[in-house]
Amino acid sequence: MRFEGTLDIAAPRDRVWSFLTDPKQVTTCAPDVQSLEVTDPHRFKVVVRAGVGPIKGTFTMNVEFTELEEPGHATVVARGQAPGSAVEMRSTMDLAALDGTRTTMKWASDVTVSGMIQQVGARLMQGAADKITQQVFSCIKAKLEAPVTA
Amino acid sequence: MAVEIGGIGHSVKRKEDARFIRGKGKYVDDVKLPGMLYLDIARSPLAHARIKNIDTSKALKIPGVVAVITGKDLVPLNLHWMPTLMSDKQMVLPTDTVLYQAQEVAAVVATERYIAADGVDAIEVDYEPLPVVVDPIKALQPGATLVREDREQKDNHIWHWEVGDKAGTDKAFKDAEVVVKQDLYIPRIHVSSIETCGIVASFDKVEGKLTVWMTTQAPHAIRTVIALVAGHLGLAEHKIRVISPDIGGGFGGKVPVYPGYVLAIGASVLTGAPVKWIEDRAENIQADSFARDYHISAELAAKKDGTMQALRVKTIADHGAFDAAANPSKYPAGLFHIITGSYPFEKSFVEVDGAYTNKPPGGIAYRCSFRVTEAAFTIERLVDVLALELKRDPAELRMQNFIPPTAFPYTSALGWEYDSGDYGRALRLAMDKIGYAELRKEQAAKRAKGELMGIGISSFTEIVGAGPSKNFDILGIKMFDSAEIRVHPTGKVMVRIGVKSQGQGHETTFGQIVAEELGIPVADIAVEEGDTDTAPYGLGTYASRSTPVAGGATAIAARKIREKAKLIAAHLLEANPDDVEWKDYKFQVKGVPAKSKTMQEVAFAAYTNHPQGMEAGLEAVDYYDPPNLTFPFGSYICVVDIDRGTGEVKIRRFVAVDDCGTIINPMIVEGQIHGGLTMGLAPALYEQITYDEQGNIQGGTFMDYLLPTAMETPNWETAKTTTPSPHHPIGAKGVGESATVGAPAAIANAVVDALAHLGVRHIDIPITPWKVQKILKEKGVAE
Amino acid sequence: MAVETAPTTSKGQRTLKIHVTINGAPHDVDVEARTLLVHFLRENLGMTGTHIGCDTTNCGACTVLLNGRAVKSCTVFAVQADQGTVATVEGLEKDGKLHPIQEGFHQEHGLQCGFCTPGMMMTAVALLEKNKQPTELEIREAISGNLCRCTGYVNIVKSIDHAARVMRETAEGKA
Amino acid sequence: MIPASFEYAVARDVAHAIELLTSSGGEGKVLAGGQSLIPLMKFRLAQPAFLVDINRISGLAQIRENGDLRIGALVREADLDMNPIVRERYQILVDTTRVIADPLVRNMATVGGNLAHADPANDHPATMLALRASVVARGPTGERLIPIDEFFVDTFTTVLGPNEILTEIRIPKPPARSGGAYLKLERKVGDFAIAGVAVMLALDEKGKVGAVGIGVTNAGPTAIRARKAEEILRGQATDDKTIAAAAAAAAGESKPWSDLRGPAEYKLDVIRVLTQRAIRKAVARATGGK
Repeated sequence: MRFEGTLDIAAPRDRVWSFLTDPKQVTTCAPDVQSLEVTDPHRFKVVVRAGVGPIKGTFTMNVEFTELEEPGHATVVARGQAPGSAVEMRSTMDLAALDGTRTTMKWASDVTVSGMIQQVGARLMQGAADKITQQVFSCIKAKLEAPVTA
Repeated sequence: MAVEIGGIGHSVKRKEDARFIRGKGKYVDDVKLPGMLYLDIARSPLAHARIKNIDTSKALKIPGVVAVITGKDLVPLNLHWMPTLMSDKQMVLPTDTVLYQAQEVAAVVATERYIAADGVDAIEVDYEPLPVVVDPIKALQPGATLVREDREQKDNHIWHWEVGDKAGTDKAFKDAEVVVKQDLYIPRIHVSSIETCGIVASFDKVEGKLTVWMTTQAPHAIRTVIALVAGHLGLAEHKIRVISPDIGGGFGGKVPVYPGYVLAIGASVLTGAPVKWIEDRAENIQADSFARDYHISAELAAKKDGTMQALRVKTIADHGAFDAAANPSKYPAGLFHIITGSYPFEKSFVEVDGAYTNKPPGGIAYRCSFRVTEAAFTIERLVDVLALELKRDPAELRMQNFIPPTAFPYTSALGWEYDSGDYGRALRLAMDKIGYAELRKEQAAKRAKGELMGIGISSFTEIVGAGPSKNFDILGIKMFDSAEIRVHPTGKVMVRIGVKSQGQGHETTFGQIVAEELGIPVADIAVEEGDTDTAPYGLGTYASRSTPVAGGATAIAARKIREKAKLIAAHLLEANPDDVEWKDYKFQVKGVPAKSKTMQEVAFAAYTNHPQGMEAGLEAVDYYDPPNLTFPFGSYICVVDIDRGTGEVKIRRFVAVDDCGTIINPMIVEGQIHGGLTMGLAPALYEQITYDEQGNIQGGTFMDYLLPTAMETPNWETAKTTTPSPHHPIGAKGVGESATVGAPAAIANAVVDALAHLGVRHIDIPITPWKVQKILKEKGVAE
Repeated sequence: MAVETAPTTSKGQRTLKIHVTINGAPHDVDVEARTLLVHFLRENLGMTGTHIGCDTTNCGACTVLLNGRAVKSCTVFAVQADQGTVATVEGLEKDGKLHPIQEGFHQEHGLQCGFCTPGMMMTAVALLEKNKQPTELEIREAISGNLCRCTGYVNIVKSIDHAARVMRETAEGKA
Repeated sequence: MIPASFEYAVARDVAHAIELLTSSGGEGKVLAGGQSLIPLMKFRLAQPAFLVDINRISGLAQIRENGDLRIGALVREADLDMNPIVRERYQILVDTTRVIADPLVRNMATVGGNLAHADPANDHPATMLALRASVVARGPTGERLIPIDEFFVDTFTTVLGPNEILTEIRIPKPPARSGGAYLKLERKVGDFAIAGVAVMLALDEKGKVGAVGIGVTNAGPTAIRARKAEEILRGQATDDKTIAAAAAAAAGESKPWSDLRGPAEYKLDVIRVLTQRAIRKAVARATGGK
């Protein structure tokens, strides 16, 4: 499954970049995070719960930033498993500064689900993955556009 | 008298029913031993991947989890690979790479079934995905993803096998007046017996004895395999006991050795506790041996008058990641060369290439004798294609070409010696029973109104009863089978045989063979099988071989007893043995019926009053090496109606005429045919397993793997002709699989026939409503 | 079915005691809430006549009567049977006399491997409770949630018809 | 296949159930018939921490007429099928319940569960859309009546809150000269629909269509209402041309996807064909036929 989109974020590019490439910050927008372990600046392990209705899986994801070209381009590979299933998500993000306060983010994500979820829940996956992806990106936008409270 | 005996030809009610109707059958999951542990298996969600790490720590922390076994744990024991029946090898657990989805990755042993399942869930495996190849045709192309890195040969080609006269066949095609060609794909399917596979392994450390209850169709062969594979661990064949308890259906799926069996045995040896492993349905469908998956290209050469002359077939066989087929060793494509079917082709040439893919290993039969369904489906479909080409009635074209009854024994172009047959008689009977001529008239009338009905014929010839030792062995063990009969002093009998029923009713039918031969009522005969500590060595029940092989052994062992009994009878009758004859189930002095002795009287004497110089007792053993295979046949006719709106195919009638030679128990034979027909219907219209490009199985549970229910299954109509096998001791041929072999072509031919006037020549099975509806739309006749 | 005695796990606790009458005999057993009725019968009580065939509520090998209704016991938690009654294949024979459905399956060769048979018979028993004279189609519909791989259903239909006939004759004889 | 562990409580009554759900902090899940939920739990695709068993709540398994037809959420499919009122006056419900899963599942499965599970492949949603039903939901703040059009949000998602319970389904009394039918095509008995179509309509004295409802199963993330098809029928005589146009519209409004139940294109044709046949059957019933 491939998902892609473009997002206009009312925040400077540096801020967007640091948010997206910081495991601690970016995972605040992942669905229902159970735990986060940062291995090194480029790698982290996050446990999330995601799904639709009663169908909800706990996914243990190993995430790696495979390309980091500050401040404009990043590639992330997330691989993980849920009971009887495996998930792989390869995402790219390209940031362009519109001006000093606004950033355009182009993103694309290839998601592969294998195993039990694919076999039994294939008819739900497209919709669920689409919905979760939308939630993640609207959360990113919302958080970056929120007034800095610190 | 004969009715009381319940010998051959009587519909004796089944003895085994008594326990099954009370819920007292003993299947493997019913075995519960003190201190028993449960094994469950973590499986790969990916079809091809490198295993970077397996983290078992969370699983081991769960209270009740006793052990977690990974491939690395098996390396020091040299148990991480095991041999297949086809001179290939198969992973028990991977050490670094998984090759198909649902492959075993680790095993959890726990005190309870539920805890073992929790343990499986808690295992974390870090996989690195690798490219996947699921299409055998792509797999054989240069540069394809390599499935088996462990082999020296660095491509996905397993073997090439060919039979027949290539040059002669090519010439016949060059000279032919008419050639028809058809590509057919016979998809991957799964036997899906209602009981899945399982084992209870119990190793007694003090005695060094391993006892195994296992869902196996071939307990003796399994014992030998265990001894050969695990001999280095101290398991010797005299200290291995394999018990096949009641089996809830086999159909070929319970012939191979699966990794779960090895893991359970290994876990019991390591822990000293009994270990049970019962797979669930998803594991059963997704990881156990599949059937079929043949990509076939077939050509038939004929004269304009319809005389069939030559047959040329090229096939690619998808075996998944390991060639774990269950075939006789000499025949990597099984008995596929029965493909000349019921017709006297002068020339034929068949070649098959095996390919590896990232799919589960196999393949086994699906209620058929080693690729015979693939063969029968191909030839019976191809004959219809020829009929369409020549605008001939398919029944008439078959009648014109059948091997005539006078030609038997008949040697086929591919070298089989058919024992006996009368194909025309079977087809005529089927046509009469279904009212063929009337149906053709009805069809014409319906066509005129735009309605779609079709009539399909399949006149198949099967090849079963493997097999003669000169050609047939599995891992070198010749494919004989055995019987041991003991007549007790009071005239009651114990029969032990080397085969194993999975529902075929051996306890009844083998008793009937002995009853017929010894004149002892079937009620007084106990039949035992499936326990290697007591039963004589045999190769097991599959490929319709029980009656042809073990049935032969049983009849001959009984005759050995009768020979000795005759001497005792003569002694009791104070007559010369030459003056004593076996008549009306008794020994009589020739011409003096009043002077007679029953087998019961003789049996008592065998222990109390046997002639001086003769050994006491009355028992015999026979290991029967059949002189030839048997060739059951039949003609099936199917009538279908097609819904022009939805494309649904509705089977209106189905008449099956079978000829399996001498019938031991007509009730059981009819039941076998009903079941076989339903397993012929299933792949024709419903069942298949496919894979997406990532190697995800599609159809891996009963939600999507569509076994027909009572609503899809028509009310089968059966009839028979009887053409005994001349070489079999009682003339029987075997029947368990005929209908599965013959039915798919009749159904497919009926659907194609319904659409033939629109120019349709072939539809691959399963014939789903959307395949049909697509054609209706293309031809402009959809509602 | 008194609600007051119905089981509830306390926080963090996963087992509870249930009271179930099976084939007329009462049982009080501690079970995990997640224990499926079929495992409760087979593992906790050792009643192995009820089988498991598919895990996905398709095959009906696990069919039992729960409070008189035929259900797939792999898709019911044992706790749901608390205070209720369960009938299994083991209870069909009474005082050494087979139930007509058992006779029917034997006489009409309605079974081969025997694995689907207990579930098939329990479904049939429930059908014949409601419908004394089912047609062939009604029988086929009634058993459409029970899969058989051996018989092709023809003789199962005959077996159920046989039992229906015997039960009608017995009822008429008594009347 | 073994479900993961969970805590379990039996609800005494609806208020108790709501209280239990509320106390669980969103981790609670209602167990009704369980015929969809338990299989998901066995696959461990659903792992609710807490199950609230509502099966013992009395009063939720009744079928009664009170102007409209009121079906308690815990009415089992098999009981709906056997109910004399339903058999007499609501043939479309009999059509529907008889093709849900298989007879054994129908002995446990509930009508409320079939709706609340919000699986677009379930059969009652389309029928209830055609019948213009409403559902009654009760939560901590009381009871509300939800028109069926507003009930389904997405696959497996309804407007019910995490501590709200569906208690009843209300179906308007069918007017004179009305009839309905549900047709489902399945790969084999017991399967989810390749597609299903529910049609409910009333005819005026001249035989023209008055009120009409059409629902489609498995043709989108939720069951859908084929409004354009309804529009085409309304006020028209049920001639072949009108029926064909309505059926084509119903297919046009559907968004099925390709899967093991066939390609999307095929399903569109099936929806069209089933719509035609269901309209004809509904008309026949409205005019006194079967």
